Amino acid sequence: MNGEIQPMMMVVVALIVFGIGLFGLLIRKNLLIMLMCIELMLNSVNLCFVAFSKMHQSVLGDLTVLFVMTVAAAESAVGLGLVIAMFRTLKSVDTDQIQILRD
Amino acid sequence: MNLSYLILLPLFGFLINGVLYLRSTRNSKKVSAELSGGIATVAMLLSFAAALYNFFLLRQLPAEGQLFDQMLFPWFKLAGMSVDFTLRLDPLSSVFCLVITGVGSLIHLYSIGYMHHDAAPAKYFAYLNLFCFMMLNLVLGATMPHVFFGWEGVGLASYLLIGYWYHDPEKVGAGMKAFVMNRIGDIGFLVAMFIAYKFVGSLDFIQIANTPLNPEMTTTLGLLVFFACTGKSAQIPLFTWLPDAMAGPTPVSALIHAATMVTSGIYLLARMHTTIEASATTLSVIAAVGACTAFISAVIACAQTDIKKILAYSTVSQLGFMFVACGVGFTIAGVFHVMTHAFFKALMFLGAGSVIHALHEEQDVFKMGGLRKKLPITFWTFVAGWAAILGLPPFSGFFSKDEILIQSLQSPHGSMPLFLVMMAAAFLTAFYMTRLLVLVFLSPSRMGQGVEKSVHESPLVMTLPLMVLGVASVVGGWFGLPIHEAHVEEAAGSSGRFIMLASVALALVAAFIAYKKYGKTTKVEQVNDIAREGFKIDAFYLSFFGNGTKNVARWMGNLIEQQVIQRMIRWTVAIVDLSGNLLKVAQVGSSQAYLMMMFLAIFAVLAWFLFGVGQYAKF
Amino acid sequence: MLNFENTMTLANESLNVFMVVPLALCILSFLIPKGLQRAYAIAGAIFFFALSCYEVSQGLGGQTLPWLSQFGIQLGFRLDSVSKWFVVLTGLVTFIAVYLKGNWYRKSPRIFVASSFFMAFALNAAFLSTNLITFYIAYEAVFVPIIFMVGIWGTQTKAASVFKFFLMSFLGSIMMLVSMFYLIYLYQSQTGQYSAQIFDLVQVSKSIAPERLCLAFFGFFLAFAIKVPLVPFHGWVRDAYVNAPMPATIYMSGILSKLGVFGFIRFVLPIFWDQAIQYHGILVTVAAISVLYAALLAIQSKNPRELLSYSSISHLGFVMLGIFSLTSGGVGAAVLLSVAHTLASVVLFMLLHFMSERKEDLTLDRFHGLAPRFPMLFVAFFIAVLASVSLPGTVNFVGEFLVLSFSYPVSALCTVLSSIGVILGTVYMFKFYQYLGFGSPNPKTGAESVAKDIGVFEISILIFMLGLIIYLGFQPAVILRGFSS
Amino acid sequence: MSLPILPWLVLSIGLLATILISVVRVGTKRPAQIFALLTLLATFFYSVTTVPSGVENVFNGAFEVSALTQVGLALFSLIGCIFVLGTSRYLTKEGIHISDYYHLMLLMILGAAVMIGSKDLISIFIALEVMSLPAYTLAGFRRHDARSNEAGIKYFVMGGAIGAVFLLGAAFIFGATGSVSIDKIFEWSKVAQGDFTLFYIGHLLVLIAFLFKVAAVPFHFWKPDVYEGSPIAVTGMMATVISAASFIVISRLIGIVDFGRIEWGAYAAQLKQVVRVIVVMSLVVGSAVLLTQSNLKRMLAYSSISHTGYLLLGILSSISHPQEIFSVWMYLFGYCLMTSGLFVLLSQSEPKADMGVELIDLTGLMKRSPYTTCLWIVFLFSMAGIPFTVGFFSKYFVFLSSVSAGETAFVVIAAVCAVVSAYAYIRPVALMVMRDADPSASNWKGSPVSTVVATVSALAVIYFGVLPGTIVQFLKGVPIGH
Repeated sequence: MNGEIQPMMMVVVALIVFGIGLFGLLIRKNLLIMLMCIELMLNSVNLCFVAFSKMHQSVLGDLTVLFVMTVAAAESAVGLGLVIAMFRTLKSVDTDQIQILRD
Repeated sequence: MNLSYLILLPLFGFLINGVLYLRSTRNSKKVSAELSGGIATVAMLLSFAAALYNFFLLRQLPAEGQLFDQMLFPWFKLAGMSVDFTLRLDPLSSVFCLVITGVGSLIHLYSIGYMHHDAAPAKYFAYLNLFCFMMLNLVLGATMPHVFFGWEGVGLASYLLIGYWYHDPEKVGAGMKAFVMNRIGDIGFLVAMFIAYKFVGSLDFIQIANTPLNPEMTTTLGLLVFFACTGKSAQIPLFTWLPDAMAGPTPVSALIHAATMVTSGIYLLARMHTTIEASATTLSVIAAVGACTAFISAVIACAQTDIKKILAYSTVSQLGFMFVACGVGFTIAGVFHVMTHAFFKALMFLGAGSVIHALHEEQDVFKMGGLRKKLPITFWTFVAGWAAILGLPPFSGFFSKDEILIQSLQSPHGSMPLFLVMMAAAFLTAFYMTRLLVLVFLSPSRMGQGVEKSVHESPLVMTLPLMVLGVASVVGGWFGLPIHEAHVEEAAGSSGRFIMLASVALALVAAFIAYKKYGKTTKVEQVNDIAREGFKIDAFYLSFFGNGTKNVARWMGNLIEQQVIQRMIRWTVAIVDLSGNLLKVAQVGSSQAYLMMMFLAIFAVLAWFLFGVGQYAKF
Repeated sequence: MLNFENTMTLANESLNVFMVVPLALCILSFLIPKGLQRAYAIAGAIFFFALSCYEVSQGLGGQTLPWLSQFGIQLGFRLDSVSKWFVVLTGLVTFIAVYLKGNWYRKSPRIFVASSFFMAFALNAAFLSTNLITFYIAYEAVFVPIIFMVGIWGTQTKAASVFKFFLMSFLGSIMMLVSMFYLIYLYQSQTGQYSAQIFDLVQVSKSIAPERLCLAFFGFFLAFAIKVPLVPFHGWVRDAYVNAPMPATIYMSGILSKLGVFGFIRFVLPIFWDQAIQYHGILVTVAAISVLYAALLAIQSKNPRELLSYSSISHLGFVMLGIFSLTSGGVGAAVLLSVAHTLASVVLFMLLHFMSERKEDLTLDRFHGLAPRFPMLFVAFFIAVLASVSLPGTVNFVGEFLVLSFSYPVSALCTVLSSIGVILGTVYMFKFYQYLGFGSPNPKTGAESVAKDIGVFEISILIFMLGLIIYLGFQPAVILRGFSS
Repeated sequence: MSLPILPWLVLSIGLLATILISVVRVGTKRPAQIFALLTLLATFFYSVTTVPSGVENVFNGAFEVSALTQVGLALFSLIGCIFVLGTSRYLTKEGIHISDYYHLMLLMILGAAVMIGSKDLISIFIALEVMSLPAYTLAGFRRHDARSNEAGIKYFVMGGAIGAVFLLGAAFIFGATGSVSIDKIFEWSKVAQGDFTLFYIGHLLVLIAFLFKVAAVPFHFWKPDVYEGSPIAVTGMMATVISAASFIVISRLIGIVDFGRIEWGAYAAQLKQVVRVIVVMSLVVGSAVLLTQSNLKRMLAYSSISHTGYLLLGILSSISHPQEIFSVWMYLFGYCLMTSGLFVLLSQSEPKADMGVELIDLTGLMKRSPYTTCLWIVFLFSMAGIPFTVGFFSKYFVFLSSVSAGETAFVVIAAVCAVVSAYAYIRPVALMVMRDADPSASNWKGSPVSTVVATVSALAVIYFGVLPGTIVQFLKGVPIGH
């Protein structure tokens, strides 16, 4: 009422962002964009943590965000490495190229 | 009194001959018929001596207690069922023992000559001794399982001897048929034993006789026992094996399929006569079956051309007479007829054997004729047998057969229709027997040139038994049975005397007709095919039961086993395989498809969950 | 109630001999050179058989060794009047199995000998265990050597038959295992402790409402019905018996089937007495169907081994009829008939092996006329056939007669129907014998023409086995004594 | 001096030392291998010699040192040793025998070791990523093989997404309870009132993340593909270390709530339903699809899916009967033992270029190398659960526990599936024993060391199959955290 954003609203926004990330992950064929979508999902969760941190008046959530960001960075590094390796072999970063393993 | 020698001697004979035979197969030296036959015959003669000795010892016992039990060893004992291996000698079994060992010894002796040229006489004599051992067990056993032991044992020996020349599949088949039909009858014996165990609690004959049962069970028990007897004694419906059993050596036919084994049905009925006679239904069934068998097989016998087949059907017919005696409640008369029949039928078979031997295995009566001069001893002894079976006084058959005829009318269970059928059967008997005699011995010769020249009378070992049996056929009926005397006077009533005269007259008429018809025969006679083939009963059994079983089995094998059970197994495997392949479909290889499915699953879980917990959370 | 367990005195404490000796022989066999394997195996098997007989003659007994006692898995062993016969038979069958010559002594003989002794070990462990889990383990362990035997030395379509055998048996036994868990759980929920000892579980089953044990009963029933086998659980039998090498067939028909019989006696009847009474009608019907159905299949079969395999099913149907009579007499008779069936079928398979060594083609659609060429062999064969059709004078008759006598009072119809199996048995066994033995000998070719009759050692084995059949036929008290109380 | 985290420290220091030595001695791989081996041995030694009797919380309750975690670490380091020794020849052959392999492997083990001790959702997440990131890398370690790339990327994409799911769940739990510490959440659950919906969702999401790691159906799609594409040594580590660690965490996450309380009854019932469905699906898919596979690694993937089913059955019974969790530990122990042995044997194959090891390559192995065949048979029998192998007792206790927990119907389903999968395990045995070698079958040649390692594993499989008493007794006595 006083103009301050309600924590639950933040959570809803975070969920929407999560959904966007998920949607992107599911429909985009480019691996780099998929990587970014995963980052988006992780960041939406960060938003969540912040919101709940605010709700509970606790710093735990804020702290967690820091950890998550670190991990996300490491993850994208690994992911990029894998994508590069793939590009070297297949000359492509399209997920349609990687359907050899099946059944 | 020691009965063990009685049965052990043939057993030893069997073992010695068996070992001799097996040894001969290793060193390929034939054991001569004289040696093996000598051993076997001596064993049988000694056994006969023991039987005779025991018979006289038994006679010395008081009339009420003429019974002797000898327990050899306990057989089996389990949870209330206890059976011992016990030999029991009483007047009934002693008569049978005498017949078996007496006629048996003669036939053993005869076989030495008959089997002289056989490849392995030791085997033959081993089987023959085995048969006698089993037969003695059958008549001496004090309990049903013990009798069953002998019962199956004689069936086995019969199988082995019918299929003795086993390189001929037809003979093998005949043996198999005999054994299987006997076993069909054995089901009756087995179930009778189960019933006896259930309702009497013991399988000892005395216990069974002394324990009153309710009427249904008495009837059932009696009928089951009778069913067993129809198998062993070749009565309707299980009589078709006996004519085929003639595939065996002729002495075997004489011993097993005329004198002894086939009469074990009568023995069993006599042994269990208390139970049998306690039920009028059982009695009438037995009498009806016996009369039908007697008549039908007599008709069939009239149409046969094989000398042994004629005798075989005659045996079936005579057994029918005996069963009628049992069926009208005069088992004793049946047993008496067993004894006389043993003499004259064994005699005729041996005579037939002598003829066949002389004619080099020729069995068709229309290819014989005029043998009276060539085989004088055989002829005259055969005539004695013929007179006996016709029931001409004073031959033995007259006493036993006429008593049966009289009883079939006069006994409380007898009746006029029964009597008339029996008279008809007696008439036919006289007819076909005369036909046989005439065709073989009296009519002009129809033998081939080569055969006719080489015909000669058999050696002494073969004619001696013929002569002994010929004498027995004449005098065998004069003394009656030791257990029998009480009934003789009854037979001498005025109507009885009339029946005697009538039957003798009838026999003579039949003999005359046969003589007129066949006395001048010079060529093969055209006979009714239906009758010759035994009214196709055998063919019917073969196609209905034999092929029926085969077809059911094949149907089971193809349809149930292959199409249902094995297919069920295959289908189970196929279903598992198919479901594996179906479940594999989801594994499309695209990571985004995987992600899609995973997240759908997550949403599904969450949705279901929230809904579900909401349901629970209400409380 | 059937309880053989409590009335016995425990004298014999050295039961582990029954397991240790075959296991030692199994391990030792890897050290023996290939050429000596057969001699080693025969000597070892004779030693083992003699030792088994000696130990059994020392009296009944029981022994419990700790293993996983905290979970209720002890090594509990007990030699009672049921198991002692099966233990002796194990020794005997092992001897016959390793005695037979064949390609198993040419191609990796070590594995064959080791498998045989391992089989003896597992069988004895199963026959002696009083602990359900120990029993189950031994019961499963029996698969292993069979799989090896069929797998390595079997014929043509061996793989399919191994799978069929293994999967069906495994399905049954794992259902039994689940049922065992249920029983253990019931015991545990009542007393707070784990126990898989049969005595404890019998107590539990008595204190539980019968309907709660129905499914567990069917678990056990399925396992043993597949093992015995009872129709319609017999799908594996024909292929396994036909495609296995002869020693494996002898094991399967001679003693593996008895494992199922034994399981019914040892476990099903004491624990599931109420259920057995409840489903009595079904049980006897199944047994009677087994007798008739298998006999009919035997009649139509052209392959001697197939015929014998169906005849085995048929005879085991009689055994099961005895057990399902649910009387102590019936059970005693069933044990006697089991012994009888083992002796007869082992001899028959052994003779069939001797014959197929001498002549390749033994198809039962024409007469082969072998009897005059191998008289000794066919005399033995004939006696074995007589035993198989349970002619009086053989132990098979006494067994079958007693089984039927005891089952008649409780189920007359099924008993009478089963008796028809006796006729059918005569038909197919005699057909079997006649086609092989009778008729005119065919012209001989090649190696066949030099084939000789069986030798002295074979004859003495046969005399021993057939002598046993006949001796026990007149003195079945040797076995029945334990059941008279 | 008492330093509860000593084994973990040893492992971390060893990891650093291994990295350092590679930096110092660039270009040779031998030192890294030796250091990795020494590190693992030392870790194993310290973890088995210092098993505590109780539960010690360190780092402010964020980390737990107990018999369970200690034995878990010992097991992981043992598996590490097995793979370091057993697969070096394979790695050389594949051209991936480089120092980095050992660093990543040690890092993965460290991540797993930390994860099983973590009692904080955040440290669980970090440990999870420490374990997963090397795994993604290792999966794509055969850089020039498209299949390996594919495996790495698939694993990474799905793993990354599921990591976000875990984190979202953790956030929801944090939102519902105001804490990320498991102990504190447990305390909360004892007294909490009101609407738990947020917690339910969070709890389910974190559980699902780990169900993904253990490849429970329907979160199993990555497994067959990744298994097939990854190098055998890596697949082996994944199958054992990651699965085992994930199951320990699953049991911890299940115990996060005090199910004894009446308020949680509905939730427990519902959770059980979910797990039941997943159990049945895992068992059915695992064993039915197992039958249709011809690639050995794929087979092992489906086999591990079916093993997941059995393990979840144990977890299921532990929801209401916490003391039955020991059956899961026992199963994991046996599973790790036989799976690592099997992968070592698998690494002995010499596959044709660019092709996986097919079932057909096993034909006639009995003739070619009887000894290896015996080892194969031991492991396959153990997989099938034949007595006298540890696999039997693994199934034994899970089934017994589940029957005790009243899940008899599911035990019956599991038993039927066990028969189906037994068929699949016996089939290779049949190929090896019954058939003559197929001309196209590939060669099998293991280094003596790998054969020795496999032999030792096989002996252990048999030893614990005959005498499981000690280990079961020990696992039963392991104190249960929550």
